[in-house]
Amino acid sequence: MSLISELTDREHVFDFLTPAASPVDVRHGPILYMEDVTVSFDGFRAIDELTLTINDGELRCIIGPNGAGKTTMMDIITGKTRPDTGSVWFGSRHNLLTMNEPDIASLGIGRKFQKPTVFEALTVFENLELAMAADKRVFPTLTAKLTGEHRERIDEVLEMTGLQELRWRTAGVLSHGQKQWLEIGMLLMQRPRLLLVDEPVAGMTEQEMERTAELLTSLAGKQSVVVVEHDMGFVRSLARTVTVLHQGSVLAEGSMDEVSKDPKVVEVYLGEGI
Amino acid sequence: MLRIDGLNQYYGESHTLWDLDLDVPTAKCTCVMGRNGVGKTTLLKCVMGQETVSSGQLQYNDEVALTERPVEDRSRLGIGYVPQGRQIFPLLTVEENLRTGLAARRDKVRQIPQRIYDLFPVLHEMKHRRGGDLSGGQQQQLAIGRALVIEPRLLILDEPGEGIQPNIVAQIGEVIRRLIAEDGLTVLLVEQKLPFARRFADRFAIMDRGRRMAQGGIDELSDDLIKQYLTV
Amino acid sequence: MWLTQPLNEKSTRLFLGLLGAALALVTILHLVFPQGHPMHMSIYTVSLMGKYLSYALLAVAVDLVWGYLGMLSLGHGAFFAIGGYAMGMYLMRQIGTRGEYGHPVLPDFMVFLNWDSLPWYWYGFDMAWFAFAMVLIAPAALAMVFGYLAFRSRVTGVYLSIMTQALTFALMLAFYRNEMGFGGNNGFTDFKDLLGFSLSTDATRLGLFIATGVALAIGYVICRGIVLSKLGRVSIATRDAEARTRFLGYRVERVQLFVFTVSAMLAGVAGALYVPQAGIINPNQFSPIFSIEVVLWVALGGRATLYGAVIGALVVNYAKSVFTGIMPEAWLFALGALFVLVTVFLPQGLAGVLAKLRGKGSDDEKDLTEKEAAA
Amino acid sequence: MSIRRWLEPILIVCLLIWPCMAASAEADGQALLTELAEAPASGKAAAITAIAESGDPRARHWLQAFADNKLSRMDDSGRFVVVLENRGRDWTVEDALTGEAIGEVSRRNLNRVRINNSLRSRIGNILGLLDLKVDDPAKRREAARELRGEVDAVMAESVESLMESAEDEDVRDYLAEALAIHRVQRGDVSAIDTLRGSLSSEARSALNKAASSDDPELASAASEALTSIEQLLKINNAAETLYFGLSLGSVLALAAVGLAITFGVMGVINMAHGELIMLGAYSAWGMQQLLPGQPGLALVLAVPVGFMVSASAGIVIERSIIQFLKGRPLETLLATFGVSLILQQLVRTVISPLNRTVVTPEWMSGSLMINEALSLTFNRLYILGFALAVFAALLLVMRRTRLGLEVRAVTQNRAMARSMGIRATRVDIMTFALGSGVAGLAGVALSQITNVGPNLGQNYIVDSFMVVVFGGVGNLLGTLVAGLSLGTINQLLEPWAGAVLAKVMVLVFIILFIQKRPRGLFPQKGRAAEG
Amino acid sequence: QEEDPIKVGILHSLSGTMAISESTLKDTVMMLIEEQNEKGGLLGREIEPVVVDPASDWPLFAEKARELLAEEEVDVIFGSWTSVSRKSVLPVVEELNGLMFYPVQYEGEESSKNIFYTGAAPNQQAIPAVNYLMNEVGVERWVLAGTDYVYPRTTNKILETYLKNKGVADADIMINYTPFGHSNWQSIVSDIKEFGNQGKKTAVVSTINGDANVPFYQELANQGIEATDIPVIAFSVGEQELSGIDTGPLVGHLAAWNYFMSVGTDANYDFIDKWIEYTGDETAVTNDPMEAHYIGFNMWTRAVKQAGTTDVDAVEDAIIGVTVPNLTGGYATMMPNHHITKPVLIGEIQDNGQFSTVWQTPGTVPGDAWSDYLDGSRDIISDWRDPLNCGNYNVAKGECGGQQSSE
Ligand SMILES: Nc1ncnc2c1ncn2[C@@H]1O[C@H](COP(=O)(O)OP(=O)(O)OP(=O)(O)O)[C@@H](O)[C@H]1O
Ligand SMILES: Nc1ncnc2c1ncn2[C@@H]1O[C@H](COP(=O)(O)OP(=O)(O)OP(=O)(O)O)[C@@H](O)[C@H]1O
Ligand SMILES: [Mg+2]
Ligand SMILES: [Mg+2]
Repeated sequence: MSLISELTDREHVFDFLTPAASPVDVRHGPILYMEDVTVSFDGFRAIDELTLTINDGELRCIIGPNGAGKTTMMDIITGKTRPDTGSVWFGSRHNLLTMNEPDIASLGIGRKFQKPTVFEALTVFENLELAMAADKRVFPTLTAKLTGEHRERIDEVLEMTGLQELRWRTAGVLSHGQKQWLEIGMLLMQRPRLLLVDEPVAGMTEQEMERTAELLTSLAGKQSVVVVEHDMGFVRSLARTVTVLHQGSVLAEGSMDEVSKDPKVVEVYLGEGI
Repeated sequence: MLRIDGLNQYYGESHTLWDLDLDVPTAKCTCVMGRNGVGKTTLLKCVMGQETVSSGQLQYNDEVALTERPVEDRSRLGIGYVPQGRQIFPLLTVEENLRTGLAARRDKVRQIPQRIYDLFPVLHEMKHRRGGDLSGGQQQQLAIGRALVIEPRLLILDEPGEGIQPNIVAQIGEVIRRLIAEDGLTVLLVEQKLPFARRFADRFAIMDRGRRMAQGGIDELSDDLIKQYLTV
Repeated sequence: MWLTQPLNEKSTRLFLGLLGAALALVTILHLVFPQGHPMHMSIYTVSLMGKYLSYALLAVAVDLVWGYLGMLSLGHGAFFAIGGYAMGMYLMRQIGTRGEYGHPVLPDFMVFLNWDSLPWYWYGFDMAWFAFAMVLIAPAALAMVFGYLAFRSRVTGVYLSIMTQALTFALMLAFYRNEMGFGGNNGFTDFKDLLGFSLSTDATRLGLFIATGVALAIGYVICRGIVLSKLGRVSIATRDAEARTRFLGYRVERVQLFVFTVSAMLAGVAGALYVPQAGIINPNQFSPIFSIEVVLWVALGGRATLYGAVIGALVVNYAKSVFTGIMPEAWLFALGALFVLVTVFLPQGLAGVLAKLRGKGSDDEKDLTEKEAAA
Repeated sequence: MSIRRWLEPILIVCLLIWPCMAASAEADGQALLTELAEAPASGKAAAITAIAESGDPRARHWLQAFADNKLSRMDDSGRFVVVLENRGRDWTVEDALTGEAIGEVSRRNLNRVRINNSLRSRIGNILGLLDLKVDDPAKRREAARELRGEVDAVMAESVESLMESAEDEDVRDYLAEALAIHRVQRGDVSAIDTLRGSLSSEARSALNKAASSDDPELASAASEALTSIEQLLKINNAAETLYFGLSLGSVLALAAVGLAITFGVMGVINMAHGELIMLGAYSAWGMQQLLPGQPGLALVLAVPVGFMVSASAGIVIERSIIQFLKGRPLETLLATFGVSLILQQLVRTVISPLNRTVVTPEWMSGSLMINEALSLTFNRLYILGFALAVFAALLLVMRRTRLGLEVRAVTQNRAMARSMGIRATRVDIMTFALGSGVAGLAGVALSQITNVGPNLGQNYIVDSFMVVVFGGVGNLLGTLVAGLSLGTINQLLEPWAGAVLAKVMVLVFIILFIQKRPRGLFPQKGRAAEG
Repeated sequence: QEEDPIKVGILHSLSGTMAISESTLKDTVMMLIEEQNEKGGLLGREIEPVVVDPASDWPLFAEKARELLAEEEVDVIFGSWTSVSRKSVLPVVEELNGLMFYPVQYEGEESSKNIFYTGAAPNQQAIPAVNYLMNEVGVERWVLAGTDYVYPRTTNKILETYLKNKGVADADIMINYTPFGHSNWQSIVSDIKEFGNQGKKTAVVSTINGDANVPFYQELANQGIEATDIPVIAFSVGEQELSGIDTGPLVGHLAAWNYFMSVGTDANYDFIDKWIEYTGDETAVTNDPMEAHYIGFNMWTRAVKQAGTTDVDAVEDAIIGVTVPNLTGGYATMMPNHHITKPVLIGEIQDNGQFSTVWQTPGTVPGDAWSDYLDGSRDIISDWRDPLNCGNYNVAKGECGGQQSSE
């Protein structure tokens, strides 16, 4: 029915005629704005009236105990999970709750998953090629050509992620850590306005952690970054605002030092020691 | 407890482990380190029998040649395994996930030891939730709990702290130490995070490109070695 | 242009070369050597090969969606049959007054079931251009409607497979009904001529054979073009991690719909070429078992290698023709054993054997390296 | 009025006084039977009456044999014989007059005394009246029931007296109804009252006729009575449709249940599932061949045997093929399709391409009569119960036993399951054997309602996949609910859409339904399922 | 002198759904050939059977027919069962000018120069059966139940017209179609029961095909419908089908054929003996299509002898008018319309899977290619003799219909 009315509506602008993504409007401040978001699974409240804003160009760390709802929060932002109540805005123009995953992705929200997910049958190079910012509609994709510029970009990212030598390997045979890097690489190829990075350094050596931290810091400013991590050393090295989630809502917020002194945070999350 | 001699392994054409020797002494925690993709996980899989070995010896408990035993027997011999990437059974409930380990126990215990719930209260709380619904860290806890259900003599851990909140990571370390001290448990650990390794391991071994490059007591782990093998 | 890309590729050139050579050889064997000569190829064999080639085109269509998009369609026979019916309707209208009852408009089966006029959906099929257009449009329309519904709500995996099966099963039952106006169980037979050429002459048969070969070549190039394009890689990405592809900003359902529809159209063309050569189209072509068989050809030839699909279709159908003749009582044993043995011993299908013989690794990997080297 | 009608009173009287009648001079049996054999079609009735009238103690036996098509005459000797065994070229017979066994006689030598349906129903009436007097109350009741619609003017009186003397209430009711029907047929308005509320087809048939009669009073009374019956009928029809639906559904569910395990749980696209069902059905046939004359016992024994046969076949398939296809689920489609072709042709070559006869035991034929308009056929009732029992047992196995847990663990992550000490190979074998065995059980049940032949499996394979998927892959309960609901929908649609369209509509319904629930009725929910 | 053997093609499915019916026909022809060879062959030449398996796959029928005629160059084909397989083969046989004998009762509305129809046309089965029910049994209400394909459709159409001509009201005819292999008869049987409850004698005329019959009869029995209440007369249920059914519940239901295994003639007994010997199966049954092949084969050998050659055109000319004994004690003659004369028998099913004849036409009935009860074909006749030499001559228009007489 809706299809018919869509077809007969003269005013209607078909999706495939509209430009891929209209610009994000950040004149009024935050790039991401979540308010009173609640999600429950079979009665269990994974996110509980969460309110959170991320400013344009900000690098924000989110920490919190296992099961605090960090990944779920990212699921909501990227359209994977629909909240029961609340609102989520990207800039001041886009209501993310009315959009589906590809639309949100083409708005410029990129994501690295907690469990690395890459296209196992494709090579590292192809994985990056697919992630590249481009017109992702069907026919443009069919006729897309890889220009020199694109290649350079891919080479650049390969270098950044240390995967040059593996570029023709199928992604399925990579080790865990290598997949992590590949996913980060894919995120970079997308050139998103907002990066959601879930546990980027799990399985990385100290050195690599440093490199990752540098990378993320260098992105901040141009792009907004949200990082979830359990490695306190890493979070500290990013040295930005930290938000602590607990049982689906914000427990504390501030600099790393402030937060790590908060007794509640110490109790539920940090513990003594490290 | 476990002695590895001249281990070679191939993924199809590509030679991954090269003449690898490794000693895992009883009632000690041995930590294997190395950069991404050097073959740490592969080594552990060989011990568990998840990958086939092309040559070399795996001597368990001085008498058992592991390579001659079917995969299922290894857990019955008392080897517990926490793989990288959790590998829990996503559609089984948390409790059922734990119960899978009971098959390997020789003492006919058919109850999940209370100890595990004490260690990871969240598992008790979420007993009836499907494993796949848990958060990443909860899954990791489940994976460790599941390995402990069989009351292992040798516990193999592949980056166990990954994705787990700091206080629980510390707690896991503590428990490992306690088991080593009280029950004489042997631990083979793969870990990238130096502080953790330094704090909880007794011995270390460093791998590079499928070969073991160095080993020794954890205090012998020098900055030189770290620089040479653990940085890019 | 994405369509020219495969032409630069070695394997496609090889395929087209072989196909062209085969077409030429058959034509020569048939035309040059006189009847009775041991080298002569009878028109019976030529037609048989024509049918195999149309099956091969169908197999290529199935491989496109199964091998590269990960959709195991157990209902592609439906598109094949619809294309075939469109062609059949044209052929029926061409009979004109030469039917048993000599009715100028109505086909025989309508006359004796007392239809008094042609149903509306038969209009236009007396014109070749219309019928040929319908060969493409009808399967495409069905694929679009079905695909739109299914992909929109993210039906995947076995659910999709079984839905395609339900689709073809429902169509089969519907077409069996005489009220549908498609001749019921008997379908259409006794065709007279096509575009004015009598179907019972050898020349027309040879022409049909060559046309089928050309259609297969074009279909192959189209599929190869899609596979080699970025869209092809998006398809593979979709196959392996559909959700992840969405998070990269690809509208997965549209990619699926596009590839599925293209595949359905190719299947329709295959059906349309099959019908005049087989001399009959009936609802059996809609039967789920037929569609499953098509999948088997692809699997046997080697999934996700388009030429494998072609090999599979040719081998199985040739085996079927031969076995039903030389061992009528036991050919099912032979065919069954063939399926079992190939799966157990040749995991990559027959194409895998070829690839091994050529001493190379996975086909796609190699192609890429080649492409990279060329660039 | 034919001559038969005139002879009736004599016959009836004769029959009724038969027991107390002293054996009169023994009529010549040979003559009576010769008359029966040689009379032209129109004269046969008289010959029957003559036999019944003769008072010969063997008369009942002769008539019964005649009705059963077993009365023959030997060409050479002209002797009348009763055929005892009539299969093959030589038949076993006994002398009709002396009862002496003759043994095997070539069929060429036997000349059957021809009978047809109208004679048969005549004999039935005669024998029925006799049965009204027998001791067995069930038989009496049955005879009284059968009398409805058969009473005519000459019988009425005797039936009436029988009714008055009948002790059994049911018998009396039946006879009263029989009389009322007779009266209505004759145009007696007052009798309509008795028929009000009766659901029997004979009563309705009489009322229908009366409603279209010329007598306005009779017609209006009859149609009024009919409308009240219609109401009752509607309710009964609804119940009947529901039952039809459930029973069709139970067949679907039963056929699918094995697949719910091999495909749903293990992930093997088992195209040979249909043939495993077929093996079960052939086991039922085989058991009946082994135990001739005891079809019921054979069928009961076929349940374990069918399970074992199919389970063994399953084990062979698993060991020889499936085990090499670990991690390649789609290729199991190819291999098992090959297996299915081989099994079909094997049965065709070894047994026969023809269908085999599976006898329905006594206790499974007929129907359970709830009331005159609603009766539940036994075979389907049993199958419904059997299906529920099978599902209950399976659910128990999968939910409560260690095997169930291990199966699920192995299918979800094989390598890890083995590392947990689960013997994956054994689990595979047992699961596949279980799934196959259950398919065999389905086959045993299906042997009671459909052809047992090489194509049996083909007819169920598509539906089975449909049911499993509709219910949600991997969910046994879903399979049951899916089967039952699809069956019910089909039966609800069938009356107004016809069998073919109803099926098409059900398929379209499934397609549309899956749009709404892309993972079946009972989907796996949560993160894990979304991958 | 040493000559090439005469080749006889056998085109019957040995696998797939139709194998159940067709494989015995293959054996029948094999047996007849063997017998003929024992008698010294034909024209002094040996007969060689060429068996292929069209596997119940209709396009494959056409392909195999072409193989037989073009590659194997057989002189005659015995084959096909279903209408669609015949329709599929027909253009091939006509194009290559072959000769085919088709042994199964069918819907008529066809007459090909190259095909000889030895099975019954509707007027040799359906019409007499209905006459029997109407006149002998007194049936007034009719259920025409069939599988949804062309044979039942046509037959029912003919019967409907016929019944209406005889004054049966619309409301007294119920027509019902089911798909192939239909197995769930519950509601249909319940409807039939209801339909029969209206106070008039009711009968079911069944053109239900193949495997759907078993569940149908079973459901009838279970819902308590006996042959004495509502008899079913079937046109597609023969001894072969019955051999796979528990006949207990079916006793008394009817079938109309041109032959029953139980017919007590010597010719038939001999045939049965030979068949049992040939198959080595004491319980083997014979049926109507087998008799049709028996007649067809004998007609063909007779015609070849008359013509002195196996040349198709010569045999076609010679065979018209050939008369051979059938198995029921009469004679079958090949008519100019390529159909033969047959007696019509009505039989009741017995508990041993046999039919006992209850009625039979006094003489034989010639097969009518074009039904007199269908509008479209009333005016069409078929006569393959000169001068007409036409399969569908329209007497009203005075011209040979679409299918031109082939030279
Ligand atoms: N589909 C679901 N069904 C039931 N519970 C769920 C579901 N998805 C998430 N949960 C629960 O919601 C809570 C939040 O999960 P989430 O993955 O967001 O945690 P997290 O903060 O990312 O934790 P971690 O640091 O361990 O990754 C967890 O307790 C988890 O068990
Ligand atoms: N299944 C496979 N097939 C082929 N190569 C593989 C496969 N699995 C791993 N490899 C390769 O083997 C090497 C060792 O992998 P492994 O997973 O053992 O590394 P790792 O040391 O555990 O690394 P990480 O720290 O990232 O977990 C890597 O280069 C990887 O690409
Ligand atoms: Mg998380
Ligand atoms: Mg690793």
